[in-house]
Amino acid sequence: MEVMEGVPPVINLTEVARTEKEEFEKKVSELIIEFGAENLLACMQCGACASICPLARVGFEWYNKKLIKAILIGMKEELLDDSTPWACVACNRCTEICPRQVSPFEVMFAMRRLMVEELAISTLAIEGDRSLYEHGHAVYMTGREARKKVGLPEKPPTTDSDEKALQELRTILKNTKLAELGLIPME
Amino acid sequence: MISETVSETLKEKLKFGLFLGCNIPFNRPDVEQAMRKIFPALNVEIDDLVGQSCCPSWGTMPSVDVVGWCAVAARNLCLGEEKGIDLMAACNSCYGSLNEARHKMLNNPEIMNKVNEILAKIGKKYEGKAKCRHVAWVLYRDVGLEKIKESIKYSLDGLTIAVQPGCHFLWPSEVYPDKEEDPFNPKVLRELCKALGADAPYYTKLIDCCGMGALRSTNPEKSFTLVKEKLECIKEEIDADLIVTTCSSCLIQLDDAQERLRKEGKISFSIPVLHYVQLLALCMGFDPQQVAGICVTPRDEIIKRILESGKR
Amino acid sequence: MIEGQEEGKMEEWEPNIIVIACNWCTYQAADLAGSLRYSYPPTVKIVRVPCSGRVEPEFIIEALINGADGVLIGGCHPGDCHYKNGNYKALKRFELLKSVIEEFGIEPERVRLEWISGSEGLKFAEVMKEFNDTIRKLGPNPLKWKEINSV
Amino acid sequence: MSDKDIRIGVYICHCGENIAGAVNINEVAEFAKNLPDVAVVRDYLFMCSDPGQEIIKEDIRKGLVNRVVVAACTPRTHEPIFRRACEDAGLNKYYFEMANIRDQCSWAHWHEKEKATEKAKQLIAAAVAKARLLEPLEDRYVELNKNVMVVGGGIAGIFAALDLANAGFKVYMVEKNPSIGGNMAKLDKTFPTNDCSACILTPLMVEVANHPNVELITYAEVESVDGSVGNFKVKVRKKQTYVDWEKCTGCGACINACPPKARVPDEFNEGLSLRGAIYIQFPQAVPKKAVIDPDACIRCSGRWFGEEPRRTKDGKPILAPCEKACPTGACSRDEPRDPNGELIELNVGSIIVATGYKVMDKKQFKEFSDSPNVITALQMERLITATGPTEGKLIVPSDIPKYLEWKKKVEKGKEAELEARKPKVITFVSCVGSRDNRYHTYCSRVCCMYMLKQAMLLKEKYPELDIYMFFIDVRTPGKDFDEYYMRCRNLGIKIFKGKVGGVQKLPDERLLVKGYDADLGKPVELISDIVVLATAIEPNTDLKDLARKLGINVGAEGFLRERHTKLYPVDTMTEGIFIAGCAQGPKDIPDSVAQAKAAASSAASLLAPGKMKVEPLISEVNPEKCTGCGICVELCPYGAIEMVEYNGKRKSKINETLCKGCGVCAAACPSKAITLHGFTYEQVVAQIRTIAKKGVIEEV
Amino acid sequence: MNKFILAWAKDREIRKRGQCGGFVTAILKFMLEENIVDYALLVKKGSNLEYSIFLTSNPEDVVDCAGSVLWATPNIAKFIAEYLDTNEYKIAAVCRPCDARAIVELAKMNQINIKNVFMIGLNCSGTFLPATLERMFETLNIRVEDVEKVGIKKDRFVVFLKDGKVETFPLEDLEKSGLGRRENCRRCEVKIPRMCDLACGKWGVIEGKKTFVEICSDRGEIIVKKAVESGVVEFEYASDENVKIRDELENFALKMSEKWQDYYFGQMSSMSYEERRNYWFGMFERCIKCYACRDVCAVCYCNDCILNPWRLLVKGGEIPPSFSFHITRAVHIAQSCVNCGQCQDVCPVEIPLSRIAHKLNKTVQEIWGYIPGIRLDEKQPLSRAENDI
Repeated sequence: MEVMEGVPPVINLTEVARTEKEEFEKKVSELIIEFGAENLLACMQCGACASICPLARVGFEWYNKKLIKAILIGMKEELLDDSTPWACVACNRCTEICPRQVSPFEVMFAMRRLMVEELAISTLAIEGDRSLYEHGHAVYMTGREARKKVGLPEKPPTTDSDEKALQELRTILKNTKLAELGLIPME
Repeated sequence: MISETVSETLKEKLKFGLFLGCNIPFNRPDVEQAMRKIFPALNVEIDDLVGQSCCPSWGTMPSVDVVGWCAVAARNLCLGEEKGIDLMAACNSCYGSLNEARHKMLNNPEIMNKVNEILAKIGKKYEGKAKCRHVAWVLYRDVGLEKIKESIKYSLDGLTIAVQPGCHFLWPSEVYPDKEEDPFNPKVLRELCKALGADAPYYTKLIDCCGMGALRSTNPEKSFTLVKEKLECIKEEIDADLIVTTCSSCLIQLDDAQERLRKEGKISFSIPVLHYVQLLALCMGFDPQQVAGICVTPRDEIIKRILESGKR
Repeated sequence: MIEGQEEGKMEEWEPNIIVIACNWCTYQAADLAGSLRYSYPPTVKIVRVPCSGRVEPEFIIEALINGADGVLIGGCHPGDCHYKNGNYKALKRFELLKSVIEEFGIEPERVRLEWISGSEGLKFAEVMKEFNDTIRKLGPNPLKWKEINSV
Repeated sequence: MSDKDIRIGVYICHCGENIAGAVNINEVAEFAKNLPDVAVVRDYLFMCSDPGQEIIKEDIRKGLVNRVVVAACTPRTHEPIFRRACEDAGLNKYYFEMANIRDQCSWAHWHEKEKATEKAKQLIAAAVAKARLLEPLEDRYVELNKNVMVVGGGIAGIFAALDLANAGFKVYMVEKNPSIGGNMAKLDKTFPTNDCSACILTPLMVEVANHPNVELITYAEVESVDGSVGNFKVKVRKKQTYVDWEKCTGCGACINACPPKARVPDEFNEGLSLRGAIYIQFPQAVPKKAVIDPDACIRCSGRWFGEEPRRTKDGKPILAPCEKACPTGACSRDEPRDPNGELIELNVGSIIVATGYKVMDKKQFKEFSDSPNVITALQMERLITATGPTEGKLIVPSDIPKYLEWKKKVEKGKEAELEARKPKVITFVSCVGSRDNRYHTYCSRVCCMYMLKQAMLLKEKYPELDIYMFFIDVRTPGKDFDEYYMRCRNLGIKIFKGKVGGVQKLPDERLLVKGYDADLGKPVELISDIVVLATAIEPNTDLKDLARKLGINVGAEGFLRERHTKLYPVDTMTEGIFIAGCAQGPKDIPDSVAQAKAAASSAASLLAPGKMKVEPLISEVNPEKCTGCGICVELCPYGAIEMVEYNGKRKSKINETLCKGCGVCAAACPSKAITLHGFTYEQVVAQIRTIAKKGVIEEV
Repeated sequence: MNKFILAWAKDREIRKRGQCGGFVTAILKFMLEENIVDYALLVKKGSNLEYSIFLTSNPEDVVDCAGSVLWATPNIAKFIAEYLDTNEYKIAAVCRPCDARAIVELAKMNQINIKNVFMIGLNCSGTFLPATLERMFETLNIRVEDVEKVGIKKDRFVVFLKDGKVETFPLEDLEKSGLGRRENCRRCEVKIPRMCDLACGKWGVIEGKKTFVEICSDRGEIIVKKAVESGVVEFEYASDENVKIRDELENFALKMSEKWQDYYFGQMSSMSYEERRNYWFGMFERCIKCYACRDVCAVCYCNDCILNPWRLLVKGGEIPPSFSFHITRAVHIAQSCVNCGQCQDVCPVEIPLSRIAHKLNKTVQEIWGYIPGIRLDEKQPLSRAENDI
């Protein structure tokens, strides 16, 4: 996924508003709120979140503060094309310090959820989900040798070694949005 | 048992469900082994929580759907709740994801209901009792520093440790069962290290993110610039002998990235990295191969030093 | 006298400047300049009067005769006088005094009238610097020199 | 040496480090010890502190000193404190003199410590030189008239008047418009509670008008003010209304009769609509009386006041339409009327000035285009209020004429379709003329809040509206205000940090707004139906004139200047005159009210005792020296000097209740027969000589 | 009545003794006789170059004082202010322009009640100090005893000898050699005293012994009318020709003054500040602080002058006094100085005091447009309260 460095040189708010109204069913801000960032509108763009955001620090374009602003304006297309939310380390330091309890982290993740719903993500981003479904582990390596080396049984006592539990997990996943979206093949 | 207060936990024998997550069992099983060694020795019973799964990690269900995230987490929590015990994780991400999910469920009945609707399909119900504890907090609060001091065979006198509590050890503090008095100047890990005889001073970037996780998978270059800043700070400010973390992600990032940065000529030092449970296991005299055998940045020298000069 | 010597002497010499300031504007401006830490030459010393209209020509004459190198009268801006129009009256007296001393051969630049309001701390400092420079260029008060020479 | 037994105590304050940090206290103290008549020199960390004052008092009590010189900060703030200390210890408090070695020495010359020390010595020497010539003075008392004039009938004036009237003072309320109410009457709702402005204001207007202790003098302006605290003599000119207010019932019949040709922009609707030459300021006016604007009147009957009416062929007089319409004969043009109105003389003890503000006209801001759809916020207020030109119906201002036409038809019972355009997008622009060196450097303080209010009212009423707001930054200080801002954000109003630099008209009367978004760091553009400019609050045009008449000061920004920003915020430099509301500076309604009540209580506490202590620092004539030339009489700004018979000769005499102590007379007297106590010729000259001689005190 | 008349005394005796038909004498006598005034104040010629101020209530005495005396420089204004209570008595005073101006200035300062002072002004083109006159006669080889009277006719100094001979000399030449009129007279800018009630002189009279009278006030007109009605005075209206000639002569005199002003003031202005200091301080070093300049000053009026030693400004016993003596005095008189020249006349050490006072007054005139002693209703600049800058 390409990181989109930049915003159009001039933001045409009328066009943004028109697109938002005419081309989408819902406003971006409404969607983001629905996807979990309930306090989105309270943001006053103070920038505290950006001051400690690792993404802002290493130079991502749409870090928390700017992402929120773009959402508030109603920009959608530009945001769907960008990968910044997927770089969020979920460190949640922003949540800790946000004076308006907006939880910028939640906005980032709501944006991810929106992108997922719009299928505006690369297949790599859904690898974790596939792995979760298949093995019960997002990070799954065979790694058996290492376990043996340190004196542990080859398989940990997780879904990895417990078929019934894996089926339970799959049942759960099948009842979530993940299944609705059809992002990954589920039997 | 599921405890609300420390005094309650002291009444009975300590027992926790050992929540492994993904990185530890598959990537750093020596951390798992370390836990399996130290806790019984500290008179803490551990339950395997057979059938546990991914917490779920940030890139998976939390990025898709809040209810789905909570449902997966709830199933894991149920494994403890059913046995009347709390979970215990050595991975900050697991600690964060599970507790944040729990926090959402507890504060939003709608989510809780939806989750239980899903759980019902596998015959489970989460009541919100069981939570996930962090190994560091269990050691600090439940086991206690005194007991740790008593149990060690090797002391770390003269060693300087750079601690890395990791983000999900600290914030959002609201969601966690245990809270640092000042999350911006965390003490727990430093205290734990000091209990082993080491010096664990403050350094400027102590609370800064290591750059692991999504950032590293999305843009490794940017991820490494972040970790490089942190490593340099550790080197310059306190010239640490080793880095100790309580997070498996931080462990991997600091350990892996260091080697890579060194190969690229971006740094010229090498500081071994250990999870705190590994360090404790070493001090307690367990087999280094088993409890600290997997690393990228070499640990041999530091282990040798601990075992040779630290004998009490 | 050799030129160089005179110059050397001049460098040591510091002007002695008396500011007669009205209580409501220029005195306040001087206070403000101080509290904002605007510095100006320490050669400037202020005598407080209620109004620039209180200033008698004799005050200026006394200052000059007794050795002051420069005298500045500070009042409120026209229209702002606390006592309605004392500053206008001050201005007339000042103009007369100035022409008198000029006629007697004292540089009129040695006396100056400025309107500095209570909020013009910066202006106060700037005017003082400027006036100090003017006086420095003019050199010591010739009256003083004359008196000393005649002793 | 002087004959008198003078023992001067010199007290040098360190002011913590403020003085001691630049001035070598020991050196200065040593110097002071050698000054003539100096008996005691002491220094202390904070001379003004309790223990510091105690040092002085102790020395006085022990008889060590009988003149006090304190070298510390500025006498403007601290002279009263030390004077009181002297008095407490039994010394006449005018045996006190101060040397300002902080504000005018250590602070100003912080980096030239030696020179600062040298200057401090000279300043102290000058103070000692003056102290040697100090004279004991006795405070005096003046009788106070207990009436108060409140200038301005806006919310501040109303509250000031009510508080005073309730306390039993007679209040004259002078208002330049036909009705009281001020700018607040124009507002729709008020922040932060969004309660209806009229609902909270009109009862107060009625209350003040009906109060037995209040006399309303509306449509009147202050012409001149003489005298001083306790005894102001005010002349108020009541403008000619051309309507007999005794007869006018405010029925409004005349208003509709006034022909369309005589219509001019309605001030109350901020020019959004027209009013006739005869008009009632607004429907809720108090007093509700009509006035004729002589400039607008087209004399449609060919007749003016006092002129014979023209007659029809059968000899019937042709009356003006308003005259004809009036059921009570209040508009009759039979009698001549003096265009200068009437001069009313008032005697009051205190004056409260609450003349309010005006908002800047948008005309000066060329960058925002001349489109009628670019309006000021006060116009927006009229546009959204139910009492406004459109009865609160939101249409683009350029279509108001259409609306008014439509309304006329509907009123006449005709069917008609209103074709006015309803706005879909409204843009607010903050800091228009405020925080702008070209216009006003200050922040107008209420704009952020009222913009948020208008946006909120609009958005709540018309949720489909797109509202964009551009702020340099949002200033919502204090209780409840940021919460208000939060509410606004939560309504989905789009807020931008960044200023609009241009508005350009589109061919269809819509507007292209060019702004900047500091958050995204990009210029932004949008098309808006209405642009609302939060134009700066500025002083009324005639405020300077009024201030001059009152003898109070106006700041560089044009608002009335308070005596002290922090400690005397409603006092002026002229005793007995207080200020409140926006005449003092931009502020919101609660602040205006608070200030009004503060001004009222200041006036009340000043007048209540019936007499007042006045500093004796005034002028006095020595009749022996006076030659009776009378120069002083004309020069005295307060008319305090008159010529009286003394030993068969004409001599001047100063009325001590009128004298303010400016000293103009003393300076003008050629034989120096007039002494200004506290700043006598001898005292000032002693200071000047001492400084001229660089700190050497000359024996006289 | 027309403003300009030519008038003469009806009484033959007076007509003979009076300079120009005895109009002034007749009027004064008439006013005393009719009790219009209590006193007449005039100048009486003594023997040779002597003269005295003469105050009388006896109408007959007036006739003795007929004729103008050009070496008389009486300080009329000062005399009135100092010695006469104008609130008590009505006075008719014969004044030269500078006297009249000083009276007007003092009236503004409430020192003279001008309502009770009837001013009969004499046109003046200058006066002589007796000492200078003596030296002039010496130079011109004229015996003082032979001189009947002196006069100035345009640019000529005229000596009327007792034997009836008249000799004239060029005035300018005399003055350039340090003789001639008093210095202040040379610079004088008011030749016809129009601030008086009547301005009288011979200018404009073409033939016969008549006085050209400009009636400058209502009461002046009343007096003349009464005198005519009573048959004391006869008159004819001045023709255009009379007026033209008078104007020409006045202008000629003013031009001459202008030249002298240019000369003196030009000299002063051309000096650098240092030269001025050296000049004036050199002068002031001579000062013996006799206070004569102050005492004689026509526009000074304080009871207790601040230059008195007990008034702090000037130290007692210090000679020469501090310069503040002179500067202060200059400041005090600058706006009212009428250039009467008294200060300079009396200075024992010959400091050209009137020169600087006059120059300063010119500055006042430039800044505020105020000319002292011209209009009674015009206050001095420093006594005005209006806010003009």
